[in-house]
Amino acid sequence: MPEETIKSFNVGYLQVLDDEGHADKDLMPELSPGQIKELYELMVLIRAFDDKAFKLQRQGRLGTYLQVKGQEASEVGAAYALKKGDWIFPSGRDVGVLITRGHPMHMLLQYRGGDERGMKAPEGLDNFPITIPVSTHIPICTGAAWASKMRREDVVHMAFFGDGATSRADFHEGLNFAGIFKVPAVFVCENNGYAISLPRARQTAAETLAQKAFAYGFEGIQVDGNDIFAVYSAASRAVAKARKGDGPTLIECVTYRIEGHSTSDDDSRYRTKQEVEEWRKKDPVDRLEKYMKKNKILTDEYKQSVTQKTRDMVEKAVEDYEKVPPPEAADFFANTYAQPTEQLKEQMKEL
Amino acid sequence: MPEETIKSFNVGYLQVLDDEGHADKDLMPELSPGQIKELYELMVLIRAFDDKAFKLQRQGRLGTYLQVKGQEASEVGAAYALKKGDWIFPSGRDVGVLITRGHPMHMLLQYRGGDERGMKAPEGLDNFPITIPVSTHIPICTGAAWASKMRREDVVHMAFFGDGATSRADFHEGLNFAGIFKVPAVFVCENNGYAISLPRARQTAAETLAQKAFAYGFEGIQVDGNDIFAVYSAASRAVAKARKGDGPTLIECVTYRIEGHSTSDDDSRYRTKQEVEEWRKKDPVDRLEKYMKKNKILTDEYKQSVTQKTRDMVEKAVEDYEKVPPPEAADFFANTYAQPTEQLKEQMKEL
Amino acid sequence: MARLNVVQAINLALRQEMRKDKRLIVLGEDVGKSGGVFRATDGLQEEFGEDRVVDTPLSEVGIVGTSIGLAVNGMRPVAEIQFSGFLYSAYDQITTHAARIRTRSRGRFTCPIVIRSPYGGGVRALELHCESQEAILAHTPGIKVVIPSRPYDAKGLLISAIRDPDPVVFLEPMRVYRAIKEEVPEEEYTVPLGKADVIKKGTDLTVISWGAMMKYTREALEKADYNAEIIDVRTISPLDSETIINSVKKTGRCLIVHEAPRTCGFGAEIIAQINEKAFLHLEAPVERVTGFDVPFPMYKLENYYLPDERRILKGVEKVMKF
Amino acid sequence: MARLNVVQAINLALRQEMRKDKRLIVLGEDVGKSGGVFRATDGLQEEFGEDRVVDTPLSEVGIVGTSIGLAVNGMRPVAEIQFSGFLYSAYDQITTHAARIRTRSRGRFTCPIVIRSPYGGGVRALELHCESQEAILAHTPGIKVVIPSRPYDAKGLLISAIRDPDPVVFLEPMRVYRAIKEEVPEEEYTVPLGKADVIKKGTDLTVISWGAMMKYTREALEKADYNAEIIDVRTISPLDSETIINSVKKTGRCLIVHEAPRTCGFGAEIIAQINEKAFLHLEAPVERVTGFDVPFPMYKLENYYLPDERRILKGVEKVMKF
Ligand SMILES: Cc1ncc(C[n+]2csc(CCOP(=O)(O)OP(=O)(O)O)c2C)c(N)n1
Ligand SMILES: Cc1ncc(C[n+]2csc(CCOP(=O)(O)OP(=O)(O)O)c2C)c(N)n1
Ligand SMILES: [Mg+2]
Ligand SMILES: [Mg+2]
Repeated sequence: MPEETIKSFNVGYLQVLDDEGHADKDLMPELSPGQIKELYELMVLIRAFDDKAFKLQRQGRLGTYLQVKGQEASEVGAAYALKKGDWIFPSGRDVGVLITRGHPMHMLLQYRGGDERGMKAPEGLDNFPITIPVSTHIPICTGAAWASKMRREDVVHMAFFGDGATSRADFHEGLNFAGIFKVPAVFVCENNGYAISLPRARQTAAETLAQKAFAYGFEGIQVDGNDIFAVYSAASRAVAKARKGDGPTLIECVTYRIEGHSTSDDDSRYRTKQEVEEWRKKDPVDRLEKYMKKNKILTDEYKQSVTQKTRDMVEKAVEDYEKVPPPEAADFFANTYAQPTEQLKEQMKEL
Repeated sequence: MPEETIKSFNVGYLQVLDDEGHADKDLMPELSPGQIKELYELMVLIRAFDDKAFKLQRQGRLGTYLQVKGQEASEVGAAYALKKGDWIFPSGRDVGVLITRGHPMHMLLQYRGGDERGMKAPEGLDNFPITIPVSTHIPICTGAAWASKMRREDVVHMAFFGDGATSRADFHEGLNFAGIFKVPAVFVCENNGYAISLPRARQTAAETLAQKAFAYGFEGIQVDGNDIFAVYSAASRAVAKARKGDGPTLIECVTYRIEGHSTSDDDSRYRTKQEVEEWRKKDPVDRLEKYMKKNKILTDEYKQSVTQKTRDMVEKAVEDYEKVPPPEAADFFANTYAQPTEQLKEQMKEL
Repeated sequence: MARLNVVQAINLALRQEMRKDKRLIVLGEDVGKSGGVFRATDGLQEEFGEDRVVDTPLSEVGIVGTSIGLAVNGMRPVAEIQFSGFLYSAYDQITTHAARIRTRSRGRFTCPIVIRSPYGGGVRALELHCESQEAILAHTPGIKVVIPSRPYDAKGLLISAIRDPDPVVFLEPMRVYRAIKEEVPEEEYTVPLGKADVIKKGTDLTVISWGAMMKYTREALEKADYNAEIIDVRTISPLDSETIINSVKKTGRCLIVHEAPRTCGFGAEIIAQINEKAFLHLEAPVERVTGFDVPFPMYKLENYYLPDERRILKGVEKVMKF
Repeated sequence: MARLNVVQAINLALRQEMRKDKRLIVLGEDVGKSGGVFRATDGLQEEFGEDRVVDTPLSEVGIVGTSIGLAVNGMRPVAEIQFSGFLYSAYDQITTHAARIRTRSRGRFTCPIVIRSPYGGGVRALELHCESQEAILAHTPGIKVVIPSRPYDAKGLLISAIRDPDPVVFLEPMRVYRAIKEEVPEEEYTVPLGKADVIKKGTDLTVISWGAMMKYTREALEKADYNAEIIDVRTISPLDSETIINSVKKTGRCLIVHEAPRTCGFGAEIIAQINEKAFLHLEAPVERVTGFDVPFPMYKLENYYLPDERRILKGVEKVMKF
């Protein structure tokens, strides 16, 4: 119908590593073998943590837990592109992001064990607490990034959210502000195929989520979210762009949630085993391993040592978690305001 | 940065009539001279109404009023593409839409005179009441359109809103639902350059508002909103598409608000006289007149008769408005619920 | 007659009304294929198809906004908001449109929607999954607010809500979704909106509650040494003041139990009305046992936050010993 | 000392605090170039530049959400919501984040924002431009709610709100934006949050109000035959219960005037507290003169909706003659 085209947009897609572990040399980001190992170890650690957390939940030692399995490349690859002093804004599934960013694992368990204190980021770590209401942390990320821009700091802010989040108010208004005020933010959408039972194709009629960035006047790109190099590459470039003052980027990581939505979900109601099996073949950890083997960065010994080391770290975290004394009721009175109100002082007596 | 383009989008622009009243024959929509006269008379009527309403406000005979002057082509052109039985969802400025759709003018004055009863659409006219909170009627339009689709009715739903509305939650969620459920809706964005004092370029970093449709997987088009033929043409095509079951369209009409935002606005604070003057040259009524003269549809006599007739109609509306008895307080008790609650029955006694 | 829990009773009500009324559609996040995160809509999509039981995008403004449009244009939508904590973002649509369309158009357009939402705490849920917003909704003229406390009422009240010509927010106490089973007639029946239920006659004091707290209040009262008249409010708005006032006039003493924060909770409104209409009958201040004025804590602390037997019985003592 | 109206006092407070504190920024719709639709931010952009006085998109979630982010990351945003009727859509951000960040992060992150918004009716405004939501906000733990009724307090309370370490919603009664002028010191001063103001001592009854209703209540009381003690609540949350209770203990009678709908209005909470803490001193039921339980009507009917002299005096009579 248009009579004259006044503007055109392209949605780009980036994959570096294929399912067989071949990397495209031209597209390969600069990463030393040591760094690749670091990425690998993080992914293995996160997977070990994730498996353990699931088991703890099944044993009644943890509350509802959202598994991240299958999404490790998206979470590690993006968060790894940040440096100390940068901020992250994670959502409920993003233990991978938090672990990459140094949030103590026993505190993550503590949080999932129903204790807010687990979300108190240690001083020096600008990890915004996990946000449960989907997408509502996005404008907060924009605002925090804006503050950094106002103070001319060299700080980048990265928000993580799912495909479902893109349908909500806060995504829209948060990204629009980010575009207008050109803030140093990177928006990482982990499109894991589902929002609980809703398949991505029913979430929005848009062909990609990346293209939603055009509505806000900045760049969106889709990447293979099970390809750690593609995610890292796109995230690094977006982070560099943000640091330069060239504004925000939306990165859509196409990945897959291998387990149910949460420990209370029955995914057989809305997807087939076969679909899950197809995606297992694209497993991000396996894929990186294949690459590392081919490139002689991974030996059997090394692999075994990583398995052992990460398992120990997770066990240690569980121990520490179970040693944390339970919170006290007075705690919630103390933290509602800087100073408890008269009402709260009175109510505290009812405990 | 993208390594592979997986999707491309083009934003189209449509203009049929230039500032001098030349129409592009190939693009000219099918309209008989009688229909063109009808469009012209509506635009003249709306302008007469608008001027009068402004004066009434200044005389204290009307409350806050939002002038539509300069946007007549956008409002008439779009609404004219509908047929009886279709629905409209207007926002605060859209008296032009309502008049085109047969909403009695004295009731529009009544409404602006602080009396909700003016928004009670006469039976048979599916004119949803004016919505004051910007953009909040958009998902309602989507829902109403969805109902028509469910019942397989031949009914199209058209929502009108400004450039400012595109930044809000309801625009986003309403259009996303429209895309997913492929409802028979047409979204008409009257981009009149400002949201009160905020220029369009500060509303969003997106180069056009039309491109926001891509985020929802359907078509967006930008048209010259002061060109009645372009607006009508784009609207007719969108309406026809909706009727066929091919889903929604976003139409961005690029127009200009010639007067202040409302009768309480001082536009000299945020724009220059010169800018306004430039836009006066693109006046939609003048432009159509030039075309009609060139094409011998408009004579001086005819023009005078239209001026006279519309002035009379407006005067009659003012008379009727001022004859309406004031609403009674009991009225708001009666219309809060289908049946007043016990609380309301009791409270009514306090009047 | 089958013994059903609250979720099953709701499911049955939806099913029966959908069979009767073609205009009725159910929409929300995960209500279709998955049958709802609590299975309240289980099996409905199989029976009524994808057009009438609709999985929507993750979009509360969209769900409520389009429901309003559906209702205005002749449908009877029953929308689910997955947890009432996510109702906040749709509250604008509720108060700006659902509650006002009748007035704004002087009855030309109306908005017969039902918004169902699991509500309240006590199930070790995540943050923002435990909210109690009945007072906010009761302060919103133009909508009705209903909270069943047991399976029988859940079915009967939901059918009434669906048939009501005005918007109804229907809050379902998660904590008793499966904790109570009782006989629920297979045939359809209604429980009227706007009527409280005197679930036990008594003479010493009136105890008022609603939602999940009803169960725990009843259980606590079994251990009290007094003969309490117990009232289940059921409809928060419009409130059945008459039943409450008559009871308090009789007993002269009253305790209110709710889990929402105390300040400006619905308990305050009940006290205000008792003050206005039963002042001379009162022998003691009306007492509130409520959640505290803090954000609902994560689950390690929720049992401190929620009124429990100890606090309820202390409240009883306070009212009786005054 | 200059005689200022409420808008001017607010403007002065903002200007002085911006001069003192570089972290303070003002943002909202039309606050910059146009100086705010009521001119509350007039001249600020000239003085402080576009980076500190920011015209935002038409986006209430965006305004409040980014303000929270700004605050969490060290700034002191003062956000304007153009009319409090448009606060509804941002309420999710307020309750979900602003009110909870301190608890959620156990003090690691805090949210010192101020959300200013013109509020209430009586100025022949459009629909949804006349809302009174103080009760809803007071039912939201984690935020503070402040409502000045006159220029002196407007300045002093706003400065306190800006310096407060927690989020404050600051509701500005439009109806008295320009209707009251009084001496307002040029130098900076604070009026403490959480303290009510006994604006007139009296013995016969206690009359409690806030916001615009304060002026009309005072004026009405001048025509009453009783010696009323008049209290301006000023901070709705946290409430200064002590001042109220002490007064009611002294007078034994109380009238509350507010323009929000009655049911679950803030009047109910005050009554509940009086019931709890001054029960034995009460000689009559506490009376409420309030808006009705209907959506705020368009302006032809607003004077019927709003409490006026006649209704206030009737309320006084009712309390006194009981
Ligand atoms: C505003 C809101 N609505 C609903 C929910 C319930 N809920 C939790 S996670 C989820 C799906 C999220 O999907 P997506 O954004 O794709 O993230 P994913 O879980 O796939 O990582 C839903 C509906 C919520 N937490 N917040
Ligand atoms: C949700 C909301 N926020 C703020 C306002 C106040 N307001 C009324 S009109 C307007 C500007 C609207 O701009 P636009 O959408 O471009 O429409 P226009 O007035 O230009 O026709 C604003 C901010 C409102 N009515 N609703
Ligand atoms: Mg997902
Ligand atoms: Mg505009």
